[in-house]
Amino acid sequence: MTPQKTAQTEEETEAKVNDDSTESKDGEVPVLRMREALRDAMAEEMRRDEDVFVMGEDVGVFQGAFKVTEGLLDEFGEKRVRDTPISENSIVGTGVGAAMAGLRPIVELMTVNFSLLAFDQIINHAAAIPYMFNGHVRVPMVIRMPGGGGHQLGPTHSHSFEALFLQIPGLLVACPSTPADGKALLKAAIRDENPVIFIEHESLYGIKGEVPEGERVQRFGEAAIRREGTDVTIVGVLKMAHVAEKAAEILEAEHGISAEVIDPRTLRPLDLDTILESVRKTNRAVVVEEGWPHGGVGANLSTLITEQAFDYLDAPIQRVTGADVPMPYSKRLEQAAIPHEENVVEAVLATTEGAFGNRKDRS
Amino acid sequence: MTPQKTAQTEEETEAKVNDDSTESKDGEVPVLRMREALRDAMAEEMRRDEDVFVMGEDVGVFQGAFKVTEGLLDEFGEKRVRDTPISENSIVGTGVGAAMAGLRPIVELMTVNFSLLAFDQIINHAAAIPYMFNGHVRVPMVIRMPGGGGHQLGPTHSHSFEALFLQIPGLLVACPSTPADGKALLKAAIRDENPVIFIEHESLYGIKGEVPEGERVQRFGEAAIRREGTDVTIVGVLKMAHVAEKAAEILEAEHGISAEVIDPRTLRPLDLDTILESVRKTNRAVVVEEGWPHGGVGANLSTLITEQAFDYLDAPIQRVTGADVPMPYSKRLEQAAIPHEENVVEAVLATTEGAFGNRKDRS
Amino acid sequence: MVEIPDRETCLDLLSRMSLIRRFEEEAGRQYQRAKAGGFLHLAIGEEATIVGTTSAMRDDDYLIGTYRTHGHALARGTSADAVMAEIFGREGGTSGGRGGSMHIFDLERRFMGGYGIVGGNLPLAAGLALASQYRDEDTVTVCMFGDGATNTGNFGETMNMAALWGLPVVFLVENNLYGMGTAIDRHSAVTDLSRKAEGYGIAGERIDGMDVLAVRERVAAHIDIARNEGRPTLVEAFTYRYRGHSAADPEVYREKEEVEEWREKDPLVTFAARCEDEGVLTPEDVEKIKAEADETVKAAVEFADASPEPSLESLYDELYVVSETMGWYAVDERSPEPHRGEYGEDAPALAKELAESGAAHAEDEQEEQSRPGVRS
Amino acid sequence: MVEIPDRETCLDLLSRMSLIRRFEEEAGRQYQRAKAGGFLHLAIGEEATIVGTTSAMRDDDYLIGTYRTHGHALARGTSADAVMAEIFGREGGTSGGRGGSMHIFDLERRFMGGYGIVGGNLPLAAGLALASQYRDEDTVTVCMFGDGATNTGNFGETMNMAALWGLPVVFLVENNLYGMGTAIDRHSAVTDLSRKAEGYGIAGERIDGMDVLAVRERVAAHIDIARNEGRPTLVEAFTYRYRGHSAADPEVYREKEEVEEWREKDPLVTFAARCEDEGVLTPEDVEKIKAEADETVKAAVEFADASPEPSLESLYDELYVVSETMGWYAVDERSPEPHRGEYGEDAPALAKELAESGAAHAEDEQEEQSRPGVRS
Ligand SMILES: Cc1ncc(C[n+]2csc(CCOP(=O)(O)OP(=O)(O)O)c2C)c(N)n1
Ligand SMILES: Cc1ncc(C[n+]2csc(CCOP(=O)(O)OP(=O)(O)O)c2C)c(N)n1
Ligand SMILES: [Mg+2]
Ligand SMILES: [Mg+2]
Repeated sequence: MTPQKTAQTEEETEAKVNDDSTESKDGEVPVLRMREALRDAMAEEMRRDEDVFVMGEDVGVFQGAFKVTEGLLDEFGEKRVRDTPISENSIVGTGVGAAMAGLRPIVELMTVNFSLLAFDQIINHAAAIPYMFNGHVRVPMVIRMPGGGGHQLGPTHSHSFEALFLQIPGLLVACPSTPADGKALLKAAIRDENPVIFIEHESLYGIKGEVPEGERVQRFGEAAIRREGTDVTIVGVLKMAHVAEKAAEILEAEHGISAEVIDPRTLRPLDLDTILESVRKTNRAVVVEEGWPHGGVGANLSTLITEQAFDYLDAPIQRVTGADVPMPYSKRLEQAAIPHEENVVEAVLATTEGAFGNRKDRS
Repeated sequence: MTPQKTAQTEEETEAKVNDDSTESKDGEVPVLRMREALRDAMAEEMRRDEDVFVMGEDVGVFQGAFKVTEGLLDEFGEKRVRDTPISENSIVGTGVGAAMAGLRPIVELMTVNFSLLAFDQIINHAAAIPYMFNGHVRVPMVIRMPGGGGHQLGPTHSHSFEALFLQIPGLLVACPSTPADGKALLKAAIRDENPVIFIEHESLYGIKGEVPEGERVQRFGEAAIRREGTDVTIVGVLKMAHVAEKAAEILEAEHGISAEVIDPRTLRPLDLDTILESVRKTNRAVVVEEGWPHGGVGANLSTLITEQAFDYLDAPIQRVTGADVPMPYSKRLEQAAIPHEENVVEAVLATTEGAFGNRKDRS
Repeated sequence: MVEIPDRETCLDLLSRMSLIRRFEEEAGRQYQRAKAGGFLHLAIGEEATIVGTTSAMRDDDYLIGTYRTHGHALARGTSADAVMAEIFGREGGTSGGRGGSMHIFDLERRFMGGYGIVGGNLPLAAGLALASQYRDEDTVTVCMFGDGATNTGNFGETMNMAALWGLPVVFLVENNLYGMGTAIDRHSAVTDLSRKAEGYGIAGERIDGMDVLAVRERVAAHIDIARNEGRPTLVEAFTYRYRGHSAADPEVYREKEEVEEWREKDPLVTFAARCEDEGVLTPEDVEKIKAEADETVKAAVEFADASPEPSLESLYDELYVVSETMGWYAVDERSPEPHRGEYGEDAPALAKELAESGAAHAEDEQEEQSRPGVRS
Repeated sequence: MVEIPDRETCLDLLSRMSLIRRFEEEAGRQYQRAKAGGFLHLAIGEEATIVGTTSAMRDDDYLIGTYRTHGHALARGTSADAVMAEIFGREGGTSGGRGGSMHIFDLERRFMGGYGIVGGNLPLAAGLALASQYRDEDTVTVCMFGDGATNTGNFGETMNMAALWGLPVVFLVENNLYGMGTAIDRHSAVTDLSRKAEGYGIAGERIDGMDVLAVRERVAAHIDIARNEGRPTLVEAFTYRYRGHSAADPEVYREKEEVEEWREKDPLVTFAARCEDEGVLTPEDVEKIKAEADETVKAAVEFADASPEPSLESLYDELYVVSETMGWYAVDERSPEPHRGEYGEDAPALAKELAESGAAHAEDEQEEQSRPGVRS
């Protein structure tokens, strides 16, 4: 981005931020990028509630490392859009303290990778405090952080930590894959009384999608069926929800297999019911995630599904995961370490082995 | 412990540390407590290799918060038994740096709970460095830490983090349940070229067990069959290995069910073969862990077993886990949040439902 | 020397210190009787630092501390009943028995918690102070922590943020010369802790933490700076704990003589003596205060003993707020077969056995110690 | 002003600075051509700080730095070929393409790594220095990091430990006035960073990071303290980066005029001019040095371009050392069906699409920017 271009962008942004109906014409649903949808969620909630504020490294003057907070400083000023030093544990801790006093902080950690420095405040403080003090105090805060691989950011900058956070009682964990969900879930997270880990995906910031205007607030614990199908259930998280959809298209077109694609949207709480209902119909399941294979999102889901729907399963659940290595920088190796739709297709074929043949002509 | 008593204890310890054959009489295998076995492992390796040293909060003058390093300062001096400030991330980081320069640090984190402060150095540094620098440098260090509940230490001090660490490629994860394994695994960990997370259980420090003398080094990735059986496989980790054994006794005595009990001993690498072999024989499995239910050790194991032995399973694998809450302090609530042998028995009965009836009279 | 205040104030200060002293002694005793579990960290010797500080605070100021904060809550006015019941793990405790000795909490008195993680309360304090600033309230946060906590990463991070943002917070180090068993000169390169935040732009002052009047005066001055100049400061109260780090500490790391020396500065004895010397209080006053403290503590034990154990059904309570517009949260509900104990007091034999054998001090040869305990 | 050294030294200093400058410029260009991925942080403007420092070090001293350390490796003598190949993600790179631009490493030259986590290298430096001390070696560790890193928890923790243990380490802040887009007075309460570790017992000195001779002289003095007095110090080199934080930084946070002002202190230009003024080097020398740097960098690009991509089979290599006495480690081997990509360059369409659309700057309206990049 060139400096000239930036100025322009800021003006445009300003317009959007100040009037979120500008893009809606003739009842058409506005199309936004993920980062804009998230920004709008924050802006709307900040307008609605004086207690909501944003805090994090480079969220203000720099407009956010990934431009998600673009325009917020201009509209809300330094008090409510706070640049912080590089002090992850204390940034989160300061948010926890402020939340205990009744404010509603949105803390941005520049990426999930740096959340490792804040695990103590997240787990031993944010998550534990409400329970430990028997509900006498709450921690209504949101900790936003983008993660994932695919940009050649290498071994320290490409983590997927959904599976770490979903373990922790006291936290809620969201992982939106579409701009509409991004906005609606973030609004819900901001209004929620519990500490929310809000995981974004760096590769999804640029995707566009229809975002209904106004007060849509997405309840946590409600999965989305992205595509209906009858032969196999594919569950995909964050970017992998898209990979799953793409795989479903290939399966339909090339193998005549009808896949149902589910995006859980939140991992804690988890809408297991929707997934189980689907599996009871399809009798087969594949879980796709970008994280490491051991103890991952897929391992958790696979266990939960198997426990609850063992008798409905015609084959063991297949998992498609990232490789069991720190993410290598080399493009070739990185791509090899990340799941692609072909891998999902393979996994589906493995789980449906022989069951349907090539049913391309069937429907 | 009274001060007088302490002096005495130190002398005794001295003797043990300096001559580890003193307790062996007439070919009898010495019986040691877990903490003594661990201490002996460190002492023997420190004698063997000048590069091995111990570092951590109160490991020296105080003799270790749980007395595991008792006597080491006296024998090895301040250079090799280093008390540190309360600086978890930097303690681990200093260990990583020293290991990169060729030393072999044993870092003690006073408890697993404080490891949260060191997650960045553990995951983004210790685990990533060897891979990220293509093997040009290694991080031969051990990070010891005790955890677990049962002492009413409350929500910030009772964590079981096996399931967090086992996710991380680049780490090895050990979790010994007997003094013999404690010693042999710790010796292996110290000699290993990879960074090892060595998880101890606070409730097991006092247990006694036979510890063969000398150079027994337990390979990582070899599970132990604690008890042979034919009807169901119970896998238990750390303290839960003991709970599993106890449950097996009850099952035998009261229900005529023959349970095979397996202690994986290391979770990364994991000896899945031994577990699978058992499950292929018993066709049923229960996994017992103290940690939280979501994304836990049990979820991982259950998925791995189901994937590999789906056709051998007569029932879904049952998990027995800690409750999905930060550990409450109240004794009653804490006990309710921790698995007991009765829960394991229940789980086994659920998985064997109707299969064997009460076979007490059968054998 | 600080001028002695009026009789009312002296009565108040001495009463609170006496209550803490008696409470802590009794808590230690009850712990030996296994009425309490976990760790028990007593503040005996540090009463002047605690009471001097709280007496300089307004009711709407925030206080936040560590795992050694029974006394801090009491000094803020939390009932001895509720603190003792929390230590006993009972329903009548400050957190219904959920938090225990290390995690006392009293929102009403703006005692924002004891915390088990060393250094963990520092950023929380910054957050509380940020809330005051954000809302243009003139409340101040006082954050108390130990000498050992000044070595944590949170210390530097939080000092910098507080100074950078001009947060109304007083950081108060309870320098009792040891972090657990490690003497200050073995854990901190700079032992003049009042200087430790200068590099972050925070001025400091060392004060006599054994003199309740000195603490009260100086902390008041620092609170004033925070309240009226919007500037954080660091106060180092030089103090001492007479007991071990926790209930089961053999104290191999310090000499008996050192403890004895410090005992001569006993904050209760010296203050009572001065009050009598200067004719503000009579020996009868002092006796009466002690007797009242005895009474209160005795009643607290009775209350705690009578208070019921939390019910097993309450295990999942308060983990989440389930709001109308939100989905369900009870993750376990949907998790199949969470087979775990529902036994409480009747925990099966092995669990008990292990719990006992595992405690760091449950060496069976050490019969003289009547209860198992862990050290840290 | 520091006296000018002999011709050989001047040639050496200028050569190394020129190489870094040219290398960085070319790396930026190659990044625009999408030859490199991820983030690219250039040190243009900071060459005097880098080369002045390394020229004061012995070959067996350790150097450790950040994600902005192509130049540091080059200054230590790592071949431009290997650094460029690492940036290209190729087998011939310092880490075979595993680490990338942020994670350059050269054990042979004791460049102990670039690190992507701000502040992460500080405790590692303490560990390296501890190893020297432990083994009674007189090697010193120089740890370089940014102004922003002084706000991390690691800073305080590590300063204290290094001071407490008298570790032979020189902490060197490359104060370029910004942590990413945040100006120093907006991120650090104390902006005189040389003072920032005083509270931990570490004396500091601010030096002119744009003057290679000043850096060389003062760092030598600090290394001497570390080597001979076994005492850590903190050096604050006042410097500036002429380029954005990373390749895709619109630099909204600073004025063009400020950049222009600093450009007048260009460390290469001013040093070359002085060498010429004082008659130590001729204009031809300077030209020749530039030409050689051009050559070296051109060759490096060719080398990197020709270097093969790491093979897909190498994905799991070097993750673990599998020793004889140990069990197996390849966890994946036993993990069933690890269905994932084996596609490399031929990654399926959607992945590419997402990767591109997701990059923070892959706004399709911004055609003028030829490659997608992310900012931080
Ligand atoms: C982060 C962390 N590390 C270690 C511990 C274990 N621990 C509990 S108290 C303590 C000593 C703290 O000393 P200090 O800060 O001086 O406080 P004091 O106990 O003297 O009041 C330690 C190491 C802990 N609770 N938290
Ligand atoms: C712990 C951590 N937090 C945040 C980041 C993202 N980040 C990368 S560089 C940077 C700024 C660092 O500034 P400074 O230390 O001054 O170094 P400079 O880039 O100016 O050389 C930030 C915030 C990171 N890499 N690590
Ligand atoms: Mg102390
Ligand atoms: Mg900088």
